[in-house]
Amino acid sequence: MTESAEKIKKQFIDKGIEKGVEELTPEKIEKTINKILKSETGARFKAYVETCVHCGLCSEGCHYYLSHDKDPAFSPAGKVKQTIWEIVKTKGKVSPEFIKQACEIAFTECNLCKRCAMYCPFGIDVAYLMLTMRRICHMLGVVPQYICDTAHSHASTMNQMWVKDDEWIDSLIWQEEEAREEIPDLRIPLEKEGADIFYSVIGPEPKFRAQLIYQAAVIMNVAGADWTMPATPGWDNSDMCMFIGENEMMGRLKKSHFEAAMRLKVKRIVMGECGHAFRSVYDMGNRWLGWKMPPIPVIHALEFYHELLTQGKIKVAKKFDKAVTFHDPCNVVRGRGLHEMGREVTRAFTNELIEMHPNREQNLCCCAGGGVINCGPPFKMKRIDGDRIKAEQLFNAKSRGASTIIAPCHNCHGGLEDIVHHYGLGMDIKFLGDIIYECMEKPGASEG
Amino acid sequence: MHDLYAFVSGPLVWVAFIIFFGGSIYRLVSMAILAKKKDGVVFEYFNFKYALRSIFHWIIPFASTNWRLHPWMTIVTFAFHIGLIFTPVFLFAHIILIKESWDISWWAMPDGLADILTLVVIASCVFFFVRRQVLPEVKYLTSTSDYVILVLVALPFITGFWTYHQWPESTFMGILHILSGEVMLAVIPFTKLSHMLFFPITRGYMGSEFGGVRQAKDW
Amino acid sequence: MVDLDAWDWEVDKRMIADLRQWKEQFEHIEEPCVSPDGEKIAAVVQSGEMEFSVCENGTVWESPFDKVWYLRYTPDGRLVGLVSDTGTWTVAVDGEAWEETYDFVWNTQFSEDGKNITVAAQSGMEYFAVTNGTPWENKFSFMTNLAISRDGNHSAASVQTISISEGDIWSFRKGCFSVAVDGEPWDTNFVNVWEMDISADGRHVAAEVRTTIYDFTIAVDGKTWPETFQAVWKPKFSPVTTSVTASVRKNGVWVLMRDGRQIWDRSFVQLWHHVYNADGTKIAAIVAPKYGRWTMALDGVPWSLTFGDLVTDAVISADGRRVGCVGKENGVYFIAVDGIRWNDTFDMAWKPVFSSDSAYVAAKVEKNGRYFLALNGKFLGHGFKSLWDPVFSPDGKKLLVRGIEDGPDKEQYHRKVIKVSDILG
Amino acid sequence: MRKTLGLLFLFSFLAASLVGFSAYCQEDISFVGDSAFTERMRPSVPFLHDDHNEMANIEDCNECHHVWEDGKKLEWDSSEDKECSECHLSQESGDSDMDLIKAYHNMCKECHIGQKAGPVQCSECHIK
Repeated sequence: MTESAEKIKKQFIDKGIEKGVEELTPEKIEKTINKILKSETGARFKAYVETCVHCGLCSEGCHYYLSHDKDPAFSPAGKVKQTIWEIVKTKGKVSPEFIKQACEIAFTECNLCKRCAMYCPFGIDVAYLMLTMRRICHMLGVVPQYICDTAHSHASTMNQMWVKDDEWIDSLIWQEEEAREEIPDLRIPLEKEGADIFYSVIGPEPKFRAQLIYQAAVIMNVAGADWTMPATPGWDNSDMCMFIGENEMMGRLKKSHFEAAMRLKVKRIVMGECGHAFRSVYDMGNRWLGWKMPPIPVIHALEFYHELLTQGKIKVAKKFDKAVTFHDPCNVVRGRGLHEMGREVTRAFTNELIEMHPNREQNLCCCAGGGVINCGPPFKMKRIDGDRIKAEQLFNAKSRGASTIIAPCHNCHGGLEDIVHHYGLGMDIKFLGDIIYECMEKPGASEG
Repeated sequence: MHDLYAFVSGPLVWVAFIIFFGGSIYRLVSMAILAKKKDGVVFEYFNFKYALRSIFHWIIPFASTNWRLHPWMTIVTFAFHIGLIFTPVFLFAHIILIKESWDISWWAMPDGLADILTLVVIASCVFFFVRRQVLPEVKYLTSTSDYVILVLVALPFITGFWTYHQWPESTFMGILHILSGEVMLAVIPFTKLSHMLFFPITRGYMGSEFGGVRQAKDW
Repeated sequence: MVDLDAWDWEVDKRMIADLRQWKEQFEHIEEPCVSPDGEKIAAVVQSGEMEFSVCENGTVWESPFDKVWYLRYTPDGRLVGLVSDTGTWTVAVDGEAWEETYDFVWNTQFSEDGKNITVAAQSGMEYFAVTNGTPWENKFSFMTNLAISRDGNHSAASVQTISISEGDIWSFRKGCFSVAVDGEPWDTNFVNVWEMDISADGRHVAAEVRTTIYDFTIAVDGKTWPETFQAVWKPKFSPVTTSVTASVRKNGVWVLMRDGRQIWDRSFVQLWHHVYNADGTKIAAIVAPKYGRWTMALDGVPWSLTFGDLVTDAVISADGRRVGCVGKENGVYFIAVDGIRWNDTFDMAWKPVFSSDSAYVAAKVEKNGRYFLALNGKFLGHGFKSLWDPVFSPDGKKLLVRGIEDGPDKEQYHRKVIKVSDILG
Repeated sequence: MRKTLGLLFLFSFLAASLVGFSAYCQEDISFVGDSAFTERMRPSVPFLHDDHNEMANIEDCNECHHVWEDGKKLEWDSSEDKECSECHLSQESGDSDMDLIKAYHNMCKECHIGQKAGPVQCSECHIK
């Protein structure tokens, strides 16, 4: 019954995992696992492992399971069985080969999207268990190469993309210049102490998607927001360390981010359309540091756009002319309930919103989040194969007229692009900010 | 036979109840202590309003998406759990035994209803058994202990039904009924049956995180 | 240190500039900054099409630039901006650009007396620090966490000493980073090097490092403490000796250590930003005695007053007797001193300032978009459009107030010296 | 697979047993009865008074037909002229049906267990 799963697994080779496994010995594995289980896991882990009655009801919650013709090895509990149950049962006496498999499962067969927590009658948090497995893999030095490199970038530069301190500032100055062509008095205020808003983004924005910083600057300026961005590390809210179980570094990153905002004496942090970063600042990193909730309110772009729209700070100049569908990212919908706000803004700026099904909290994952897309090219096809169901869901929306997907999350964006391309769906993918930028009134803009 | 009856219906009942209640309290308290020590977040974010909101959506048939996705499983599992809890608690024969021992009693259901519920429980066990055999995603997760648990749960109902209807060897079945009931009660805190104790906590915690922090639904 | 006695401490109020005029004069003006002594106010202004300059007390710098940013006053009152012309960058001091130019400069830092100016710089994709126009001899492929000594004669930073190609996670783990002090890297390489501190005499450097991806510790002049930890925060030198203190995470909780030995007898859920008093005999720190509750601890003893949202801006008086901070609870800010929360709530509060004899404590606070002064728990009702941190006179009896007052037709920056006793009555 | 087969067998055996047998009857019996029992939840209990007493070696009527006063059983008094429910379901005592049943059960079962003789389980007395 696991044949199909086995077959898929053998296709992928990751040097980070392979080389890491080479250096393992059964003794090291046993010692590390027991150390983690003893010192870092507690009641939640125990209750989740012991309470599961093996009913299989979580299965339908998982897009990997649905996409692999209901292969039980891809069900949430099925993945826990192949990882956590086994190490608990054997008290850590597992082989390096087992760790290799477990690593691949935990890192590339679960997006930590927590949809299954809404399918398990007991609310067992499989994402937590998978993260625990990832933590063990990290402590064993067995981590997929690409995401591991990203974590190293975080550790060295406090951002995800090895962006150096000057490159960050330079790209902001450059975007400010560019945007001044359109809106002459536009500013990207750097290091403005006492501003209302600290705007933070993820590493890939200055590196690959500078246009998003440009758009955000335009929206901020049009809305008359009192905002700033830091000229120091701490500007990046993203966090791959969280996803490899490198909690110590997650804490350092979030400290750097929050302290940059605290140093600038802002009232709140507004962040771009990123999902995992929101999770990191909202209920993961802050907790590791001892902050029960973020010390400074963190407003995700969806909520911010909604605020600007309802307060009349941005106005609709024209409606987006294509029918759109709205993809609910796990980390800001299941993670923060922003689905209605996102829809209200979408409806305001578009003529037609065609719902995909399921939607809102029930939406199917993009298969890119949870660090999976960050595991890089070796696992690209695994992501695409693992989300055939998403292609079907999108195709269904397309068949009812939707031609543009609004995906207000970077990872969703990347994941959906691959899916749309591979399955030949022929749909556009946009950030909500793209649509707002395109369709809003820009009073100060120069003609052209 | 008299000594055996006296033993299983006397001291063993005490033993079973002490293990059940003591074990349950032990499991809950030790889990709470462990949580206090190593999972402080559970207490920090537990929120009764949202915990109950979530629990209600899961203890009402078809109130959660997943219950609606699996109508047969939903019907059976609710019928099963209702039968499993209501039958022994409101069975006249049990109540009169308690009345005889401790002079307390409560409402008893008609025997006919108890008969039906018993059959429902037994049939549900058969359903679960077949489900474990037939559905790949369940079979994949199933271990021997899951079948043992199923037998442990079914046995008191089968033997109870048997002795009530006075089929052959009903005296022996009567003893077996008492014994199997006691075994089942006693193992609840220490086996997968402990999901009875932890359901409100795990579901409630997830409900609290979803409702209180994430401001989203979890059903 | 800057000689505060030299400042004008006569009690009076003087208008230094009317920003309304500036706004008429220039297309665009950025948020102003003021000199420590309050005598000058300056802002980046747009002086023409894609042309920027700086206006100080109404006078514009002689030559404009393509871009000016990060305009700041040195402690001794010189005006420093990062400027670019024809694609190169440098530092301009009072309108005079350094002769040397770079591909980029940032992270301006001043010595305590303001004499030395250090920036991080990049040229030809090589990184180094520059002090008063003199760059480090050695350049690095990567540099961050620039720190300078109190006298500004020494600078240090985390640098990459071994280049690795992207994705080479194995070389990374062997250690490719170190600390460069005045451009000279330590002999030892580490997996990572983060924030650092330079001793008062400028001769020693302590840094947060990790020796493997799992082991964190403090390295002083390249030598690590004997023990490694689950995490560490920025080390600090005593202001008078060469001993180093840092908070470290051990067994899931944080403790304070000096030279590798625990000094406070209790642990905390969090412990960071420890501060020394002037003679180094007292240490205060921001701590979380339990999850989600924040406060200050003096010599290891936390206040009973705690805040739920955050505690920031830890400050200890020079004599070490008094401790203050900014705290936030349920979304509103407070000033707290010696374990007592001031009555008023604020939308924002700045780091409290102690007088030299620690008898008085003042702070800038914000309420409903206006800025105010608060002194010894008393909230002064006069609101400003902008306000800078209050400064006590050396004898602690007077307070320098630097603020912009506005009305329907004015926006004036005033320098005002007031008697503390007049406010407190 | 073997385990599963075994379990399957056990289940089918139990299921077959449920339907395979029927109750049996006895002839010439009289029953324990009390006019207070109007609705019967269980079949009446067959009871041959003289045979029982002979077998159980009971000579004193008040061994069963007791009279209690002030918490003490009266040694020389007996109550064979009364129905059990006259005391055990009297207005003053406020007893319920349950208490009457309890009285019967305790009377029979305590003795039987003590003597290690006679029926004790539900199905042994309430024969269908």
